[in-house]
Parts: sequence; structure tokens; C-alpha cells
Amino acid sequence: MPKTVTKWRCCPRSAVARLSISTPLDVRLLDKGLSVGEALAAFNAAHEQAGGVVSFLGKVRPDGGVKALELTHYEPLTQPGMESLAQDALARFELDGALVWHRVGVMTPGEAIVLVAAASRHRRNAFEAADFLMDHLKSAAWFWKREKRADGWHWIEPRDADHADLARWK
Amino acid sequence: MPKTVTKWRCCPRSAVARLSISTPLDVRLLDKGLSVGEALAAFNAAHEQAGGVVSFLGKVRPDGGVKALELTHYEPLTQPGMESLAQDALARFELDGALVWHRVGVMTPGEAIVLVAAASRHRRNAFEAADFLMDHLKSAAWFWKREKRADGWHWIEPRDADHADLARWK
Amino acid sequence: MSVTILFLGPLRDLAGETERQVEAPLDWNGLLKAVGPEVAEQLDQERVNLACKGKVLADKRSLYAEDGDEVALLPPVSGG
Amino acid sequence: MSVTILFLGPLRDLAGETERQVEAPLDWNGLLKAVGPEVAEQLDQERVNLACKGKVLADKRSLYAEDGDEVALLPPVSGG
Repeated sequence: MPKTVTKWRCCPRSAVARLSISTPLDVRLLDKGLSVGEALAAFNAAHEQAGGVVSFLGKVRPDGGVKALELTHYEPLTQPGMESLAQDALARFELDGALVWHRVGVMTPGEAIVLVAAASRHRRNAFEAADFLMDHLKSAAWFWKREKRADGWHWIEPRDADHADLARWK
Repeated sequence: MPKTVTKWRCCPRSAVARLSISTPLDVRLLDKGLSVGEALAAFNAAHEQAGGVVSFLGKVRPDGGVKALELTHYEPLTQPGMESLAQDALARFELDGALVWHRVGVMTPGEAIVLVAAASRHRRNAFEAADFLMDHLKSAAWFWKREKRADGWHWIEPRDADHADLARWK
Repeated sequence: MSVTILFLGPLRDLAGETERQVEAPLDWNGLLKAVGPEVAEQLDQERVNLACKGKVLADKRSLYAEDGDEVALLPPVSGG
Repeated sequence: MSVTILFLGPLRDLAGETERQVEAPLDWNGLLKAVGPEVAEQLDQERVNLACKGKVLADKRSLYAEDGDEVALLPPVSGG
């Protein structure tokens, strides 16, 4: 796995949050549930100097009788892809830091799939960075999804809307 | 104070969060510190059906030797202004819900000033709603800021950038 | 039998006080006289708004405040 | 002395297996033969990518996998 150039340092654990957050980037693939409140509290504590923090949380939607969602990935590409994307966002939007967490494996409706957060001096940069991270995450990270419905598992096809989302940043 | 038309209901307290969140809208003026992690955990729990949740947290920046920030407001305009803005966002972006919390009084660097969150079926709507709420909050809510520096208190003037931010939504 | 004039934000410093009681009724010209020349000059600018009974006036020059009303002088909100 | 071929996402169902060991070395034509006609047809489409040793190939037809290498067949990622 290629090493990124950023210097990673470990933050003191916050009094509120039991989580330790790496700065400036904290990129994780998680095979079980994540505690969103704790993660964001720890991220905020790790970036006390940032004027603005934007977060996005994506959850499994209980649409069309979906009982479960499975996310598979190719680990040798996924982790470096996510780290490289986070690096890009850090430089492009002059961030103080970013958090990029993604679930893999089987999830049920209401569970968190993805959490991104961007901390920046300027509000607009934090918004754009979180948006950018979400638009690029799927193509950077090689995730394949399938849904379990009453009649079994179904793979989810690529969407044209994803290409349109990416084109916004070209 | 004019009543808004939305029906407010109270959510069961989440196991994780000790906070109760009103749905679809939770609008508050706070005269002391807010726990961001708890607030977002409670908001997420209150909108389990939403596919995406975007939040923005604004903090006092330790810029240029700022020792403290004071926010004054005119209560008869502020609370209705914030509620009406949240209503607008709810309808315009087809949100499941929104949270709009603002501090008033004296704050020190690193403390939270504002927290907004938007829950929606679609990611793009949640992003745009949080962005819209932040762009409009200052003009909707009549806040005046002054900063305490080494040589005393200084009022913060209106910025041209704010007008440009608002013009984006016209 | 009075109207309360509230000075908000930076206008508080200019007025040297937070609020002032004046005799009802109060109209635009009465207000200009009541607040003194420095505040009156600010108030005359488009960017300063006026609220009466908790409502921002579309035309501040149409002010007519009666006994017990609160008139708030609203300078432009701060940036940042 | 072998190369591991990994079938990812929906290609796993089409191949009927998760991975297969084949003899090294393995090039593009060898891969097409090894995976069977159905998967080969998918692989020939632009939207399906190929990774060797953990790197996506800019030109998948230039594949040359040696002993111990892992070759991953990458269908387009899912929307939603």
C-alpha cells in the first residue's frame, strides 16, 4: 500500500470523545457500525482552530423493500484510493483536516454507510470539500453494492448521475 | 411571536443522545455552550429514514488576537426569523428535517457559534439546504458581533461577501 | 404613556445608552429629533432599518408608534 | 507457479467463483481464455477495468502478470 506524504500525528483524546482522530487526515474502512456523534465530536476537538466544519452522513435508505445492503470492495485499491482522494481535497480546498470513513460488508436500513467531514478556516471551502469528497468517493474507492429484497440479492448498476456529479469538478 | 405552520412533534429520546430534538424543525437560540456530538447524534436518530444528513458547525476563530466574541440580537426578530428561514429550507429542498441552533452572548475562541443540519432523501438537497441556511442566517436573524482584542471591543462591519452569498440563491 | 426606543448593535455605542423612553405617539420626525443628530444621521441611511412592535417596517418613514410600543433601531448585521 | 484472478462485484456471479488460480505468466489473451466467454465479453468492454499487483492498468491489454501476482477484474462501481 503506497504511503501518503502527509505527516500524521495522533491527537490527545478529548474529554467528550473516546475516539482518537488522526490529523490532518483520518481515513478508515470499517467492517462494523460507526458512532457518528462520537466521531464528529472527536473530529471537532481535533480541529479546534478551524472556523467551519461540514459533515455528510449517508445512511442505508429503507426504500423499495430493501432488507439489507452489502458493500464489497478491493482492499488494495480502496484504502489508497480513499487516502489519495482525502489528500487531494486537503490541498485543493486548503483544509485544516478531513475525515473519510466508509463501511463495508452487510448493513441494514438506517445504518450509516459513509461519514465525511471537512474542517477549514472558511465555510465555503469546508462545504465544497465535503461535496467533492462525496462525489469522488465511489470512483476513488471501488465499491460494489448489492441489495437484499424479498426476492433475493440484486447488484446495483452504475448511475449516469454519478458521472454528472464528477463532471462538476473538472 | 408569530406561529409557524409546521406541526411540531417531540421525538423519543435516543439511547445514545440525551437530547430531545423537535421534528421536522428544531430552531434554538442558546445562551450557553452546545454539545455538537450529542446534538448531531440526536438529530440523526430523529431522522432515521433520511438517506443523507449534512451539518455545518461554525466556531469562533482565534484570529488576530481575538480574546472573545459577543453576539447581540433582537429577540422579537431573531427567533421568528430563524424559524421562518428553516421553514423555507424545509419546503425548498424537500427536507425530512432541519436543525438551526445559534449561540448568543459572549464566546471564546474554539467555542461553537452556530450549528445547522439538514436531513434529506437526496445528498444534493441536504448539502444545498445547509449551505442555504448558512447564507441566509445572518440576514434572517439580526445578529451584531463585536470582538474583544487587546485594545478592547470592536464592532464587526457587514461584509460585501455576504451579499454575494445571498445573491447565489436569487 | 411612552414609547421605548431600543439602540441595537453599534448604535448602542453611538447613542451612549441601550434604550430611551419618549412620549407617545412617535413618528419618523419625532424619532429623528429624539435620538440626537449622530444617530439620526445613521438612521437616515438606507442600510439602517426600523422595527416597531417586533416587525421590520417596509417604509421606516411611515413609523407611527403608540403608547407601550417598542421601536428598535437596527443597523446592518455583522459579517464574518 | 501461478497467478490469482479475482472476480469482483457482479463479475463474481457471472464467473461462478470468487477467484481462480492459473499458470504464470498471464497476458491479455491468456486472461480472456482463462475466464471463459461470458466474462471475456464483459472484460472486453471499456467500462471494465483490470488491476495487477494492486494497480489499475491504464491499458488493460498490456497485462503481463507473473508468478505470485494478483489480477483483479473490476466492473464499474455501483451507483446510489
